[in-house]
Amino acid sequence: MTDQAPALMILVPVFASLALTLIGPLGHRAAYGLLIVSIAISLASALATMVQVVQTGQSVHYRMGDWIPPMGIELVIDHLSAVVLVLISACALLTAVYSMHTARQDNPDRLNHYYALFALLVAGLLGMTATGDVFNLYVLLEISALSSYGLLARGKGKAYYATFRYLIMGTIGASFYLLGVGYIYIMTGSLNMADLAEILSRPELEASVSVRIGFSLIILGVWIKMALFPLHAWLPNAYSRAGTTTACLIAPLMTKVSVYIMLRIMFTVFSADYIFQQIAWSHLVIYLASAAAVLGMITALSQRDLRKMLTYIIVAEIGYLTGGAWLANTAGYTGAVYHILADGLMTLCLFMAVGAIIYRTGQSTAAAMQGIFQRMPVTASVFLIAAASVVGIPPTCGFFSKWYLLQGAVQAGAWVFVAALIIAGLVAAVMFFRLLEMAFFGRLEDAVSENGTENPHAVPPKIRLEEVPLTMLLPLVISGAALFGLGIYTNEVVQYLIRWSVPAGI
Amino acid sequence: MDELFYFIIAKYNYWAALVLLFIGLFGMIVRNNLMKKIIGMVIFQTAILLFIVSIGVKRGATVPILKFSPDKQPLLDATAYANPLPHVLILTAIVVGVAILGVALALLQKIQRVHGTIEEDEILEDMRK
Amino acid sequence: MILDILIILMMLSGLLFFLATTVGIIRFPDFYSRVHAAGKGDTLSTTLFLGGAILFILRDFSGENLLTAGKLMLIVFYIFIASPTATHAIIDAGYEFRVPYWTRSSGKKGAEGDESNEENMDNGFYPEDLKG
Amino acid sequence: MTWDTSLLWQFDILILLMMVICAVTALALEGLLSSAIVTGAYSFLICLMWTHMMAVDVAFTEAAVGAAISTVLFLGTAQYINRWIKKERPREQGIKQITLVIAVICAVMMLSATRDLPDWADPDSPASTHLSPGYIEQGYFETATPNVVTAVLADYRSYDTMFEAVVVFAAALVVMVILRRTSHKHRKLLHLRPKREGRDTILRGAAQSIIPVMQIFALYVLFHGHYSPGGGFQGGVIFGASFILLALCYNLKFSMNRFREHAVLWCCAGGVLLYAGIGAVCLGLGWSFLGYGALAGILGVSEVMARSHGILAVEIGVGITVMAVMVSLYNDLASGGDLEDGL
Amino acid sequence: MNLEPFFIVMVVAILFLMLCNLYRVVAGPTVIDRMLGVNVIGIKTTVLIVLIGIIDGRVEMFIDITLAYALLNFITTLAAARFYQRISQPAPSQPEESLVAPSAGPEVKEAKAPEMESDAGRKEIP
Repeated sequence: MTDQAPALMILVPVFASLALTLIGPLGHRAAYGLLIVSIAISLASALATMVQVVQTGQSVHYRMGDWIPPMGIELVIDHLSAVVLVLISACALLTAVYSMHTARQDNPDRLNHYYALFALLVAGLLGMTATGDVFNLYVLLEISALSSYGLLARGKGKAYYATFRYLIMGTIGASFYLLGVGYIYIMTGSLNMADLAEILSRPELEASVSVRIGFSLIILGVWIKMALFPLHAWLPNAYSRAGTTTACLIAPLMTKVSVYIMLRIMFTVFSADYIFQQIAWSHLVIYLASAAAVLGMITALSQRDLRKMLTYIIVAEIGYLTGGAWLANTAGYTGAVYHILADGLMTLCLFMAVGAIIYRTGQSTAAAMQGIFQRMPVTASVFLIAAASVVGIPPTCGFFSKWYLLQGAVQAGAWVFVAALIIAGLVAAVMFFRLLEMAFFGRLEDAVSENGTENPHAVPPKIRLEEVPLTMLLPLVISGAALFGLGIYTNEVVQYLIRWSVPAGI
Repeated sequence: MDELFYFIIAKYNYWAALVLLFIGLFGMIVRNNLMKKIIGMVIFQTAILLFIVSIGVKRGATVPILKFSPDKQPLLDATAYANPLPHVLILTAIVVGVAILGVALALLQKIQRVHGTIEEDEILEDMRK
Repeated sequence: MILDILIILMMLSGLLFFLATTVGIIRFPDFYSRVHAAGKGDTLSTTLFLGGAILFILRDFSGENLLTAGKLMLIVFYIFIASPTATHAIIDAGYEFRVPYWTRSSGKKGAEGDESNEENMDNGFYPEDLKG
Repeated sequence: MTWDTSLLWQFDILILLMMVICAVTALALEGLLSSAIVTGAYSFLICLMWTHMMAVDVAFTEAAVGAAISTVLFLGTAQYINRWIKKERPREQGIKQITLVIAVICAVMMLSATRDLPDWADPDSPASTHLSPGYIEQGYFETATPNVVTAVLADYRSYDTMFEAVVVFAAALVVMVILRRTSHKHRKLLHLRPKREGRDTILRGAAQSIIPVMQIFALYVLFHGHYSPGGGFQGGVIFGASFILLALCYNLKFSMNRFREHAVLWCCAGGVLLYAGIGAVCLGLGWSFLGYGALAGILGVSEVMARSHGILAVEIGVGITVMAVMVSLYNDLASGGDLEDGL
Repeated sequence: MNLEPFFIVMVVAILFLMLCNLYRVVAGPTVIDRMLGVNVIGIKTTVLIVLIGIIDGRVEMFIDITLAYALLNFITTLAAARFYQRISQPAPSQPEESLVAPSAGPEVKEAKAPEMESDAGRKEIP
C-alpha cells in the first residue's frame, strides 16, 4: 500500500469531508472521530512517504490515471514536500484533536459541515504541496481558499466583512497566479513542473520578457496569498476574528504553504540561476522582508488583543521566511525551510495556548494573561516555550532557524536583513516579557479589580487549577514538546531532509 | 504603417484581455460598494480566461472534436484542430469562478444583515464602533 | 440555385426585421412599445434566420444533417415559446410597477419632437426602484 | 506579413469593443441591479467570443452559467441588499490611489510587453506545438473519445476535474454554512409572493412545455459529451436550471417538494463520491488513482473502452454534483438562507 | 454557389445591430429596459452562433449551445420580472430601505451567542 500513499494522503480527507456532510444525524462525536481518523491516515501516509524519500534519497512520483507526466498530472514528493506534508498533516491532526470543545463552542449548529470544510482545507493544502502540475496547484489553491472562507466566516459577529476582504484579496492573488501560469504556458506549452523547468532553462527563453512577466505575476499572486508586508492588510482582520479552531488550523498552515509554493516556483519551475542572475530582484525583496519582520513585530507589540498580536507575529515571520529564501545561499535556504517547520509549530502552539486561555477566561485581551501561571500552569508553560522559540532562545527550534538565517544573511552581506532579524527578535522579547510578567506576577485580584470590586483587605482568593480539558491539553503539550524536539534534532533534520532539497546553483 | 497595422491585428486579443483585466482590477480595488467589487471580480476573472483561451486559437483550425472521414477513420491532423488544453483549463476555471461568486454573494447578504450597508466606508465606520 | 436564393432572401429579410427591432428598441418612446418591437421583431427574424440555416444544412442531404436540421427546428420551436413568454413576464412586471405609458398628450408635455419627449419620460416618470 | 482573413478580426474587434463597453458600464452604473444585468450582457458577448475562438465546450459552459445561473444569483441577492450605491463619492483613500498608480504602471508594462508574445492564432506557437498535438493525435486511440476536450478533461487531467467537482461541492457547503439558518424565527425580509394564480398561467404553461425538454436535453448533453460539446458540467447546470425555472414559475416550496433539501445535500456529496469512488476502485485494483484502465476486467471490455466508460461515469458524477449545487446555491441565495420563499 | 462571404457579411451586420442594441442596455433608463436589451442581445447571440457554425462548416457542433440558449435564455428575464413583481407590492408601512435593516439586530445577537456560552471558566473567578 506504500506506493499508493501519496494519493491516499490527499484522498482520505476528501472522502471524509463527503462523509461528514452526510452523517449529521449521528451527532458530533461521530464527526469528531471520523475527522481524527481520516487525518491520522493522512499523517501515516505522509510519514510513510517521507520515510521512503529519505531511504531512497529520491523523490516519489505518483502518476494520476497512469498517464505519463507531461500529458497527465503527477504528484511529486521530494524531500522538501515530504517535510511540509508531514508538518501539515501533523498540525491538522493536533488541531483536530484540540477542536473537541472549541469547535462545538464556535459552531452551535452545522458542526459536521464545519468539520467537512476542515477536512477539505487539509486535503487542499496537502494536494497543493504534493502536486507536480502548476494548474492543478491553482485548483487546489482555490479549494483551500474556499473552505477557509467558510471556516473564517463562522467567526465572531463581524467576521463576514473581514472574510469578504480576504475573499477579494485571495481571488486577486489566485487570479494573478493563473495569469502568470497562462503567460508561461504561452511561451512553453507545458504545465508540468519538471517539463517546464526543462523548457525554461533553454537559452532562448531566458531573456524573454513574457516569461519574466509570468514569473512576476505568479510571485505577486503568491505574495498576496501569503501576506508579505505591503500586501498583508487582509490577514490580521480575517484571522483575529476567526473561531479558535479555525485560527489554530489556518494561521500556522495557510501562509506556510504559500511560502512553500513560492520556493517550489522559484527553485523547481525556474532555477536559482534564473532568479538571482537574470531577474536580480533579491535586494528589493530582502528590503521588503526586513520591513515585514520589523514592522510586523512592532505592530504586534502595540496590540492589546492577544489574537491580533499573534496575527502580526505571522506577518513578521513571513518576512523571515521570504528573506531567507531570497538570500541566494545555502544557509539562507536551509534557514527558510527549517523555519517553515519551526514557525508552523510555534504558531500552532501559540494559537492553541491563547485559544485555551480564551476558552477559560472568556476574554482575549492581554489582561486575560493575569496570573495564568497559577491557574493554568501547563498552558502557561507551553506558551512560555513557544514564546522562547519566537524570540529565539537556544534549546527551542526558533533559535536554530534564526541562526541559519543570520548566517545566510551575513554570508550574503545583507546587513539590513541581519539588523531586521535582531531588532525583530528584541521586539518579540519585549512583547513576550511583558505578557509573561503579567502571567507570572499578575495576581488574580488585578483581574478582579478591573471589574471595580477591589477590596484591599480581602483575603487573597484561593488559587484553583483551571486547566483546560485533556483533549485540548494533550495537543498543546505535544506541540510544545515538538518545539524542543525539533530544536534538539536540528542536525538530523537538516542533514537528512533539508540539505537534500537545496537547489542547484545556490 | 503596415507594420503597426499588423502589430495591432496580431496582438489585439492580448490587449483586449489586459484592458478588461485592469478594468476589473479597478472595480475590485477602488470601488467602494461591495457589489461592485464582486462585479469587478467577475470581469477580472473572465479577462484572464479570455487571455488563456486565446492561446488555444490556431489559424484555420476547427473545434477540437475529431472529424471522421466517410469510412469512419478519424482525421488526425493536429494543425486542423484548436488547442484543447486551454479549453480544459478554462472549463475548470469557470467552475471555480461560479463557486467563488456564490460564496461572495452569500457573504454580501450576511454583511448587509450585520452592518446594514454594503458600502465599504460605512462598514468600516460601523466596525469601529 | 433556387435554394440559395431562397436562403439569401430569408436571411436578408431576417436582417431587415432585426434592423426594425433595433430601430424600435432605440427610438420608441416608452417601455411598452419597445417591448412590443423586441418581442415581435426578434422572434420573427430569428425564425427567418434559422429557417435559412435549416435550408442551408439540408442543401446536401444526409441523415446527420437531417438530425441537425431537426435540432434547429426544435430551437425555432422553443424560441417561439420562450421569447414571447419572457416578453410577457417582463411587460407584466412593468405593468404591475405602473410604468407610465406614452400618450399623445404626455408627449406634448415636453418640447417638440420625440427625442426630448423620450428624455422627459426617462428622467421624470419612472419609479426610482426601476432605475436601480 | 500575410494575414488570413478567415479569422474575421473585424468580428472579434467589435465583440471586444462591446465587452469593454459592458465592463465599464457595469462598474459605472449607480443601480446595482442594472450592473448585474449588464454583466449578463457581458456574458453573452464572451460566449460569442469563445465560440468564435472554437472553444465550444467553454462557450457551452458560459452559455449555461451566464444565461441561467449568475444573473439569477445576482437577482436573488439583490432582494436582500441596498440596491443603490451611495450618491456622494466617498473620499478616496491614499492607499487606493497608490494601488491604482501601480496597477496603471503594470498595465502599461504588460501592454508593451505583448510584442514578445507569439502572434494570435499562430499555429507554430509553443503552446500549439508542445503538448496539444499529443492529445489530438493519441487521444482517440487511448480513450475512444472523439471530443478531445472531454478526453483531456475527464481522463488525462481527471485529477483536476475531480477537484473541480470538489470546488463546487465546497461552494455549496460554504454558502450553507454562511447563510442557512436552522431556526425559522427570523422575520422574512420581503413579504410573501402575492396570490397571482390566474396571471401566472402563461408562465406555467410555458414552463410545463419547456422543463421536460430541458431535462431531456441536459441528459443528452451529459451522455453525448464524448461526441459533441458538453459533458457533466454543462448537463448538470442545465438540469439544475430546470429546477430554478420551476421555482421561478411556481415558488420555492413547489420546487423543493420536487427536489427536497436533504436530497440536494445527498446529491451534492454523492456526485463527488461517485467520481472519487471510481478513482478509488481503480486504486484498489492496483492501478493508480483514476486509472480507468483498471475497470477493463470488471466491465469485460478492452482497456481503451474501459477508459471511455470511465470518462462517462465520472461525467455523470460531475453532472449530479453540479446539478445539486446549482439548485442549492439558488435555494440559499434567493431565499436569504431560510428556504421559505425565493424569487 | 459559395455562400460563405454572404454569411460573413450577415454576421458582421448582426454584430453592428447588436452594438446598437447595446445602447438600450447601457442607457436604460429602467432596469427592465436593460433587461429587454439583454434579451435581444441573447437572441442575436443565438443566431450568430449558428452562423459561425455554418461558416466553420461543422454546424452540428454549435447547435447544442444554441439550444441551450433557446431553453435557458428566458430564465434571467423571468427572474428579473419576478423580482419586480415582488418589490412592486405595497410595502407594509415602512420604506423599502428599512425593510432590510431590521434583521441586523437579531443577527448580531445570533452571532454573538456562542461567546456568551463560553464562560464556563469565567464564573469561577472570585
